[in-house]
Amino acid sequence: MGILNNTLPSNIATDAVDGVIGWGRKSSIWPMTFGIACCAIEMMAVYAATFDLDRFGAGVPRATPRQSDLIIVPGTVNAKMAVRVRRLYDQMAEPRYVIAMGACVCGGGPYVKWGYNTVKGVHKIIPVDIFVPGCPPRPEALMDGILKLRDKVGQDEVFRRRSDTAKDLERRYGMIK
Amino acid sequence: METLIGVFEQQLGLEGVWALSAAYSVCIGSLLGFITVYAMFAIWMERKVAAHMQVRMGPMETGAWHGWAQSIADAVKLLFKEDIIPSQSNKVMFWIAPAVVFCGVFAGFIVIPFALGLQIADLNLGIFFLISIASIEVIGVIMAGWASNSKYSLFGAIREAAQVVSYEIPTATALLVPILVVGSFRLDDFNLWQEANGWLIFHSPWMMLAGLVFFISSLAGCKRAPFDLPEAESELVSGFHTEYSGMRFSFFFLEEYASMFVASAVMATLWFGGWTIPFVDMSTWTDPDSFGLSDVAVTSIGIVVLLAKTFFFIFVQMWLRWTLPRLRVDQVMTLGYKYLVPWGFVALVMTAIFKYYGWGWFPN
Amino acid sequence: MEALEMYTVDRTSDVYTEELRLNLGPQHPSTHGVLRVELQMDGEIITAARSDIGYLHRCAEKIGENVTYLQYTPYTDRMDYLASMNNNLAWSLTVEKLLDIEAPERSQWIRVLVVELNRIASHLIAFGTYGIDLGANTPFFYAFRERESIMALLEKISGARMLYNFIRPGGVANDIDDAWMDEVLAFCDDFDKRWDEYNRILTNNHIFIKRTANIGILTKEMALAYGCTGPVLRASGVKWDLRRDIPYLKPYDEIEFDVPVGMGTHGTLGDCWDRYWVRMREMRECTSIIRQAIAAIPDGVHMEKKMERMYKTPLTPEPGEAYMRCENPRGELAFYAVSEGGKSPIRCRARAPSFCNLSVLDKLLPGTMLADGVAVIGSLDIVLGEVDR
Amino acid sequence: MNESEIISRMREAGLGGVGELDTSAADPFVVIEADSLRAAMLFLRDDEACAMEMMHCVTATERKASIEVVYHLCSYEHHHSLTVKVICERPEGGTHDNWRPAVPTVADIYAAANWHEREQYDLLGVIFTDHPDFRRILLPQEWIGHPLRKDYIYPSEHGGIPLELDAIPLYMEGGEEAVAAKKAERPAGEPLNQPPSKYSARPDAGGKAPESSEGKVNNSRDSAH
Amino acid sequence: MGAVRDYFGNIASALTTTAKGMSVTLHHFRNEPPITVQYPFERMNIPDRYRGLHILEQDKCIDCHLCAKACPVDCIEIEAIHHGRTLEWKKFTIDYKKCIFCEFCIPPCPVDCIHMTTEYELATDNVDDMTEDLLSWTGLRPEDQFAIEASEAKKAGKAAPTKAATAAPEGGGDDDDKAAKIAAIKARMAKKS
Repeated sequence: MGILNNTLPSNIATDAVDGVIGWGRKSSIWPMTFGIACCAIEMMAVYAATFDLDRFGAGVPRATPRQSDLIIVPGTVNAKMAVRVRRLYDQMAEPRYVIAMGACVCGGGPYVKWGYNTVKGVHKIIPVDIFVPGCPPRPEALMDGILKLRDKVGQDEVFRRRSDTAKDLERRYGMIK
Repeated sequence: METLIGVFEQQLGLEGVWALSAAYSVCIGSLLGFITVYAMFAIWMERKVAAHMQVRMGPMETGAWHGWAQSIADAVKLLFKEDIIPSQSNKVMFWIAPAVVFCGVFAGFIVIPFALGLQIADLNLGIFFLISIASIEVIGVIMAGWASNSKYSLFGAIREAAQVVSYEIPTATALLVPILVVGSFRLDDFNLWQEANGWLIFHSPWMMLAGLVFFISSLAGCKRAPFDLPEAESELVSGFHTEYSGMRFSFFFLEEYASMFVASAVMATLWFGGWTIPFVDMSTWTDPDSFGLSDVAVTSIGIVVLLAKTFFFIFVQMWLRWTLPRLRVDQVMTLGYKYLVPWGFVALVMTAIFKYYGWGWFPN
Repeated sequence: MEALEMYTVDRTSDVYTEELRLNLGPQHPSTHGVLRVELQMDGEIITAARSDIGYLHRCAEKIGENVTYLQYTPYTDRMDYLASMNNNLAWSLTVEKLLDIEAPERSQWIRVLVVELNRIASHLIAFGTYGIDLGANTPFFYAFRERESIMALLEKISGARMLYNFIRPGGVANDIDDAWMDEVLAFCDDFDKRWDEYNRILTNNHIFIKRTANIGILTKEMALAYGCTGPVLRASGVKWDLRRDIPYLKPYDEIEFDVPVGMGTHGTLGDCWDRYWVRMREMRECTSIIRQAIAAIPDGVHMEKKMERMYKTPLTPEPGEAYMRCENPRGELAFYAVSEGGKSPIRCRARAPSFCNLSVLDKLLPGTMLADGVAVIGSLDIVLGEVDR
Repeated sequence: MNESEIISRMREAGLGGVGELDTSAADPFVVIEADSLRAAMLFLRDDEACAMEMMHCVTATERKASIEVVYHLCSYEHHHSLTVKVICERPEGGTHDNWRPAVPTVADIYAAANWHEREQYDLLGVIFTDHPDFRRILLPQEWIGHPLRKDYIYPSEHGGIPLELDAIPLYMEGGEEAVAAKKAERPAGEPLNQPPSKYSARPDAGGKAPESSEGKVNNSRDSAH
Repeated sequence: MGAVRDYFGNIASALTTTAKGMSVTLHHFRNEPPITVQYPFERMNIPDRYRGLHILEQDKCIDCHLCAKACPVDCIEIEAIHHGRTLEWKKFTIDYKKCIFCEFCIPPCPVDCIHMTTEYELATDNVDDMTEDLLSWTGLRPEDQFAIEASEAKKAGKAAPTKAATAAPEGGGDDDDKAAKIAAIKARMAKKS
């Protein structure tokens, strides 16, 4: 696929193909089994029967980063863990998405002031698609984040050229594909 | 297969090699299509079954009705996912391992009689072929595990090798029991025999034992819980396919469900009458006197009967998976060598005695 | 990565294979968070292990020295996030000991009620994730179903699902009403039925017993030497429960309850199955405690009016120090607060039960198989938030 | 037994360096001199009447004039407990940078103390001499400083991981303007995402030769581990 | 014969306990309906006491900063200029990147003007969106202006201006919404006590 990525103009055919791919991607976001702290328990609650993330096709937690599309970072990332989070992200296959779950990961949370070794927001380490603040966010709030991510993923440009806004974002955050 | 070649030769006027290759293409194409559709359905079914056993809903939002399109979405996504080949891996092996794994199972499909005469290769040694071809999958798994250059993958591959090789003994022993009674290696003979005499499972208690032994060892052969050690998620991350992503990973997924189908279809054919309905002679249905059905209709009924039985066993496999904890690697070996192998032989010997003296519930 | 030089391998035997060094974690499905264990493997058998913690170190003790006594309560929630009520209780009792006050009687009973509910919720997670560790996924969902009921109950009185910040120095945040207590009783009745179901699907399963019995045997001496507490200690045959032996809340004196200890039912005393079974039986004891507490709860205030001043003006205890031990689901949590008369303590130490229970892991793992290693880690039931703080 | 009986029993056994019981705090404690700590601990563990089989907690507390190491011991057999303190006086001008008190280890007497002592070293820089496995436990091995000391200065990054609230994300390689803006905000001469200059001359790790931290600052994130 | 008994005992126990476990899962499969709350379409009952997003009754607030002081994470930022008793609002923000929903900002308030709603959805794709502005207006409203003028006039000993300028506050719909929420919170507070 590689060479055709984002090279074709937007027309009916590419729109349709991209639409189908986007539908596939958004309907089957497999998260990684990855828990750090308190928020991981609420993340488990999202997989569990009461909320059941599997309804959106996202209930196949994969243990290995290679097969997962989404890394939910649930809990404080500190200096020791940040290296690992970064490596996990690097090991994931494109397209990959990141949800920052919880206040700690969104911007330091309760550890923002006196935390000598916490990373104040995982967006300092890896590019984040959706932030879900809360301490910990309710399972519904995380699902809300995942739904927002689905909307975002559904409009991915695969063969079409990137829109100007996407390019602008890329330039701003230096997300080199 | 022969029929198909005949059709191509006579109706389309193709000759020799051309007819053969055309027939091959049709068979392979239809089989691949069948496996893909079946695997998608089975994956969706597994998710729904698991969900309802766990008091939740399972896929709901993809596709209108109960998430029926879930597996299609998964396939689309996996198709367009980046294919990572680790830099430290053995690249050639890494590439071909999923194909080798899939080939082994795929070849198993060609001897399964879906209905009367609907069989791609009507081999005289059908069961023998099945047992031997199933071992190819192990080679692929070892290739995958070794080529990944990851310790977890290696562990998974070695576990798989030990497990599958060990469990071939009880599998083969258990398969010998119906062979002993029917006196043939040809799979369609079992269907015909059972059409006339009733299901083999009710032949004698020893036949039931053999069926149980086969079922348990086929679980191990398919790497299904409680024997899912090669990919044990809580121990080995993902086992031998830890480093695989995208489409290559989906081949392993496909292989797992395809081998479930083969094992269940063999179970259904050998012990539960395959495409036949007991004590009903389906070949008479084409007579204008009875039902006057066309050949196609009778074949379709046969397919439906076989699929129903097969899916029952697939359901049982899923049911077990979502109930039982996983065995440890030495316990798997213990179960294989200390329990299944002896009991398989007991079943074999006792069935031989029963057959010799004509005992059993419907002696023949 | 540092090598495990401290362990020597027998290379003198005839059959000698190369040993593999396996890195389990910090991202691994069954390390219950971000524990990292370096394993030295001889085939499937672990020959040496060294655990590496600190991947969730969140500076809780430094924060304790910088925020006021009251403001620290939400931070204690985040240590053992599965049993935050219990952590709140331990911290509140420490502050009360420093201030030399006692909470009103009704609040003590409310505390017992919510703490025991939270204990069930915490053990349910241990039960569910232990099933997943051993490959049985379904018990996890059943456990979470009951846990959600507890979450809903506690949410009704505290306003949060997980990190409650409900028990505060001098009492509890809100009062409870009779309707809520009826709901709790209904839950207890339902839970006892579900408990039998858990045993049918997991506890008595033959494979489960074979996977856990005689694995990871922790002797009584070793448990005491390593400072293990809670179910881990009790499973080794020590009948010690702070609630019974040093009642830190009045109601524990009046309530009758049994302290389950390991009996070596399916193997040696102190194996994984014993630890698991002690937790399971503790859940039943909890429901019995809750029933008794609801029957006996007196009228009164949930917090003294004068204590509510602390929301506006920070508490300033006299110079001194207090060490308060509490029985948490995972063992004895102790807070050590040193006051020099200011708004915040000058030292705020948490003695985390998981920290001590985990320290024994390196000794339990060698000799077991990789799959058993997972079972051992699961049976210790650690919470990394508490280990690393 | 209560605390005073335990202490009188210790005196009877001829243990030196045992101070008076201080009952001013909620939990009475006894101060023991560092030299006689190990003997006292051995006695407390092995004596039948004391039978303190559990080391509950080891805490180091930094006060203005000293660092105290507090041992909480308890006995499950006799239901009693004892708090033992070892006080290390702060030398003249002793700060985070130049003073690390030393206390003999009790890790071989109580296995539980092993991790506790490592933690106290990690967070407060108390050196437990002859400890069998004396490394940091919570923080990364190459961490600079002991954070629970009162005069600890927070780092701005560690091994390439930014730890400041307003740090620039690692992947923001194209955002030059942002980096430039951040640089402009800082006092001149202080490098971006580098530890403040106060760190540079600090020796680290117990007993090891001091390394200059300039060589340790690692900008590549992969080589940190 | 212990070994033989073990051998057959293992078989019997394995078969029976497996069957028991399977009966549990089958019972759930057949008899117990899913308990799932299908979130975006159905919602759980959020209890009255739920500690969700904050809401401010701005006209009551006296800019005393007690809530900001009580906050353990310093996530509340308040800025206002005092004109006598009238306030010219600059800023009242809660940084949900820090907020831990501990409720400590609620009890210290002397005029009971800050509350927590039962809302929780905060997901966003922009890191700057997580700081919530609780103000309905900034600066001075016309009636504030009038009040200031009145007090100044009073101070100067002159007659007060007669008419207060009435002007709709900007974003009226939003304000109605807010008023309804505050009313709901008041109702549930009354129920609680």
